[in-house]
Amino acid sequence: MLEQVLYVLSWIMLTVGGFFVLVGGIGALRLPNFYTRMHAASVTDTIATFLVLGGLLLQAGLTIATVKLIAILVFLLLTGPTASYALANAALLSGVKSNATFRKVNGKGSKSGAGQETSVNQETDASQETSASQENNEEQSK
Amino acid sequence: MIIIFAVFLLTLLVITAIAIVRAENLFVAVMLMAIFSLLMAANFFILDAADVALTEAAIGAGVTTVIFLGALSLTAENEKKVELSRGVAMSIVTATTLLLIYATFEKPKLGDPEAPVHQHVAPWYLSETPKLIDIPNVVTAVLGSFRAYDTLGEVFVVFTACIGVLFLLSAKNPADKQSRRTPPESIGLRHHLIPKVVGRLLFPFIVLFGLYVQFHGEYGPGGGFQAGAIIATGIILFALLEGEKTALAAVPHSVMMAMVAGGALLYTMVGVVTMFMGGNFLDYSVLSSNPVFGQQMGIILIEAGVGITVCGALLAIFHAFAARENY
Amino acid sequence: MSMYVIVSIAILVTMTLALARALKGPSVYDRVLAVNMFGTKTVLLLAVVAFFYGRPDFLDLALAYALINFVGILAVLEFFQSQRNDDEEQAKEQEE
Amino acid sequence: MELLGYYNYWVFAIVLMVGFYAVIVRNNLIKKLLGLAIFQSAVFLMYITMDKVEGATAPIIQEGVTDQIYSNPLPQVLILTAIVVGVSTTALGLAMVVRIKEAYGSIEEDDIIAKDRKS
Repeated sequence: MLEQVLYVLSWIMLTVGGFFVLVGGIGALRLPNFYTRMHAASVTDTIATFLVLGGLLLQAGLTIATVKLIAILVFLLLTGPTASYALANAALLSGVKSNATFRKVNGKGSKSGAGQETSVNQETDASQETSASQENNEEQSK
Repeated sequence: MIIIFAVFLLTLLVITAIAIVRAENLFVAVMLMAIFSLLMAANFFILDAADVALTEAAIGAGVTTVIFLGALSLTAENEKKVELSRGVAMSIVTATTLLLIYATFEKPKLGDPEAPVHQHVAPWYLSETPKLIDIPNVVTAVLGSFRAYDTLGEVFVVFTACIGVLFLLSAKNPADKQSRRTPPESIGLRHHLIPKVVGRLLFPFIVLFGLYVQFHGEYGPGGGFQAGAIIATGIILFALLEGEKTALAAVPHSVMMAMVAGGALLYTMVGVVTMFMGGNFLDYSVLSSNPVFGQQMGIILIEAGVGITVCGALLAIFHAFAARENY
Repeated sequence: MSMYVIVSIAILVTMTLALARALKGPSVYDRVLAVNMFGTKTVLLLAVVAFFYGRPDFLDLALAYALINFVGILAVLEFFQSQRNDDEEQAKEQEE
Repeated sequence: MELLGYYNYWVFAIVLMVGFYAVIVRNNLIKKLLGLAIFQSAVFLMYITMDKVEGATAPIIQEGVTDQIYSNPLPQVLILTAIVVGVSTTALGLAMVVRIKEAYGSIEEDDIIAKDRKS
């Protein structure tokens, strides 16, 4: 009886986990700007990871595999948000500097068209900047 | 079912490879290289090569990316745009691809048990390992004992490459006296509390996991090469979060050099000792009165040597690139 | 068995979407995000496939990835920040 | 389904040639090294493809299981060491690129050749 309950439960967890993975993936591709995309990607880092690995955990029973699964779960739950934090921080710092992402998002709301435009702008800004800095480098080396 | 996964992953692999070659920003290309390596590892795993997948996992995502980034920060980030005459190259490449694909129809299919490669020594390795060495992981047995000579050569290649990198990068740059500023201490992850705390938390676990891979290599996927890379990655994490100087204080250059040379020396010495004890070079059976136990002892010793050398070499290479920036 | 297949297909599709994001960009941070996401999805895929193969002792691989992917991402961010900082300082020097 | 058995080899051929293309066409030295890395990965892929046996599992012998067949360990051994050697040789190449950059101020092949001609 208990085994069947666990089996069904792991089935449900894995399927729902798969659903959340998919949702996060679609969000990361479709959402209009960087911060929203990061939000979507974080879903796969937290709830989906938890559900998928939890489902496997119920399958594994009590073996050495359980310990490893718990270790993976803990490490992913630790590193995922940390990487997201560092990434958001880096993006925010450089975003403030290039004045692209934030200004438009505050100004126009998050219409998809506007968002796309913003990111394109940002990219051209960045590429101009890097090419300029490269010229600097060359000058310096001369 | 698995073959569909493999086809899917391989298609992604081709797309990634083409994107790497087309990317004009080298930074982007290096990041796509990380994805490429992840895909390779997943493919290796699906094709039953757990040890190889672990090696690719330990090396591809961490060390390779870090070394490429180190080199990028010393050179240019963008590729120069030039008009290239691509026609000839493109036709050569296409013709060769088609020829290679044509040639594959002569090859045995994926998973064919009758393929010539499965008829030669492989069945012998699989059937004799439990009797002669008695460890479950046949890959480790072949690596450490049956083909130990080959592995010794590979260890010395790593050793030589490390020495070469150090020779090339330790010389001071004559043209570049004061132009490079020392990087200001106020930047980077060092001053972000959250990555630092999490990194400090993870660092011991990475090293512990490396040691597990090292000593569990006889029973599961793992061994000296993987363990060395994982521990080196852990110390690289430490260097990223605490700064170069702290990392160098923890593992100074002299220790790294001692590791690089000492590991290779340990490996060779095991071979020499077996010669003195009356066996052939790297024939561990003579190390103990029980030949099977002698084999196991020999494998543990040489795996330790491999791990120490790989860890030291990768760390020395990382520090050579990182220290170059500070001129 | 079939649930492993469902989850792995979902993960594979998400990997494809992440790869598409990594190729599309547009900013570098989007690419870093995509690489990170790709890494965590590979961890999940390896874990699921290990169970699918019936050899859960191969979870070592997923564990190695979970640990090492993080180092890779931090290295990328560190590199990018210091690069940015260099650019900034050069711009300042030019102004002076 | 018949032809899927060759798919790994086709991917090997394509990836190999993509790497080769980067080596012969791109002027940037780091791009060339990336191309070489792709090239060698393709070779790894081919070797690992050869180790697979239908219905087999990874060559780590399971206790208490008797009728299990295992994949070929030999290509795995060769590639396992080759990956580590590959990363160290790539590092050596990158070290050379760094020195070239310092000596010539560029990592583009045509710039370097032009400078060599001038002197």
